[in-house]
Amino acid sequence: MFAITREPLDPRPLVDAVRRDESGAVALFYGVVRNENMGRSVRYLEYDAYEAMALKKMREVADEVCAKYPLTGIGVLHRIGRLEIGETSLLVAVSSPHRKEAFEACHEAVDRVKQTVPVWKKEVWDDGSQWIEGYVPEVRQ
Amino acid sequence: MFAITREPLDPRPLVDAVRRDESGAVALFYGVVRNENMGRSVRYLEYDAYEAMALKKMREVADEVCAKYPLTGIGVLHRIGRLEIGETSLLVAVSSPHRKEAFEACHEAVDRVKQTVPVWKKEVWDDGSQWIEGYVPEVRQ
Amino acid sequence: MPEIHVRLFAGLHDLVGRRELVLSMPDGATIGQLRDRLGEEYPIVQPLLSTLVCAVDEEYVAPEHVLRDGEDVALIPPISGGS
Amino acid sequence: MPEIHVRLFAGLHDLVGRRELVLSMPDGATIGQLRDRLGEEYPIVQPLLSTLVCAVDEEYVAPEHVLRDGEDVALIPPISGGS
Repeated sequence: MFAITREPLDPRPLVDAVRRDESGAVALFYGVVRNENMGRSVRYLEYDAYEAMALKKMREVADEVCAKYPLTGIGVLHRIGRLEIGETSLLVAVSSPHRKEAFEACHEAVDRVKQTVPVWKKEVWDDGSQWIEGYVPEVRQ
Repeated sequence: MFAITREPLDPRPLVDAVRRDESGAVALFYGVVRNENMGRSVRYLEYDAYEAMALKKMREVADEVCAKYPLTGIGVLHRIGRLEIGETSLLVAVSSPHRKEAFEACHEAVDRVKQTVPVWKKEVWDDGSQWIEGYVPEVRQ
Repeated sequence: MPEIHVRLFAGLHDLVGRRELVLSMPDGATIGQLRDRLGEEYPIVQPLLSTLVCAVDEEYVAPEHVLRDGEDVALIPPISGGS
Repeated sequence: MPEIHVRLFAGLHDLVGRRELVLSMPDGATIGQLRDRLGEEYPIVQPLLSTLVCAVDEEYVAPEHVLRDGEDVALIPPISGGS
């Protein structure tokens, strides 16, 4: 299950989608909006995305991670639009027969999502706002 | 939030309980009942616990992990009784400002739960059953 | 003679058929001796005794722990919680 | 002259005030030249150009990529998804 959506993210169908009867472990990551960044108080975040490419890159991350770890399932959901403090922007779920692979693969998938999926966030403060510059994506030669 | 219960585990109140406005990441682990172990097909599992001590040890694991990582919250739920394939036996949720600590602390908390919390599982197969012998808990001197 | 309240779980519970029992032990007896005594009274549990750890008042203790009257001892086979 | 369909996101979208635009580029022009051209037409985006990566048909490409007529180019400032 992969999606970019403006609606609140629901982990339940994602976990159901990645779990198989062979799964002994599911690792689920929530990226949530926190009230502070680099010492500045954040009012809310605004996410933008190149939706079609973001979906494609999410699937590529999943394929990469599945090729590296013995997984039974993986899924990624990203929310865009305006998100308030405490709301979930990203869900990454990974299932595997044993817990070690689930944790490692989930962590790696989240890292890769942040490095390659074209999504942007703008922090809005009381006295201004700024698009956050995170990773410059790598060009595969 | 810490509990031993015979009811199905619900991750939502657990995640709500561990998240703070300072949290940027929540790592949630599901231990789920899988259909196979050591090459044998499993019909269902039966969990037993020394409930009062299990709760105490779950809290100790949380204190340990909180002392080691900069977390904003942690919680552990364990289900006991009969569990079918695909049902969740264990939930461990950890929140922190950044994802790396959330993943590492959650993984470590799950490992420690399995090493110290007095819970036992019996595998039931088509032709018999067996209590699984996992970890011999360490005695602190 | 200290009377010890003993809790049984998992395989021990199945084999002995009881969740709890009370054993009278000699003065100065240790957890290790309690374990041996259980094996004498319930020979069927003998195979489980070598990997048994005990907990007193919800804390794991060494076999050298000396029992006191009324103490609450849980017999803890190797644990296997989680998934 | 190849006509290039250009997509703008995040800060670029805010500064240019448009989500998409079409630029006519000389034959044989590269992604790098498209980027320079954008800076000429919209000087306000100059500070963003040095860290800009481009994607053609939903794949990141190097500045040496030669544009073809009708190509779909997305201008990708440093990404910051997740949390």
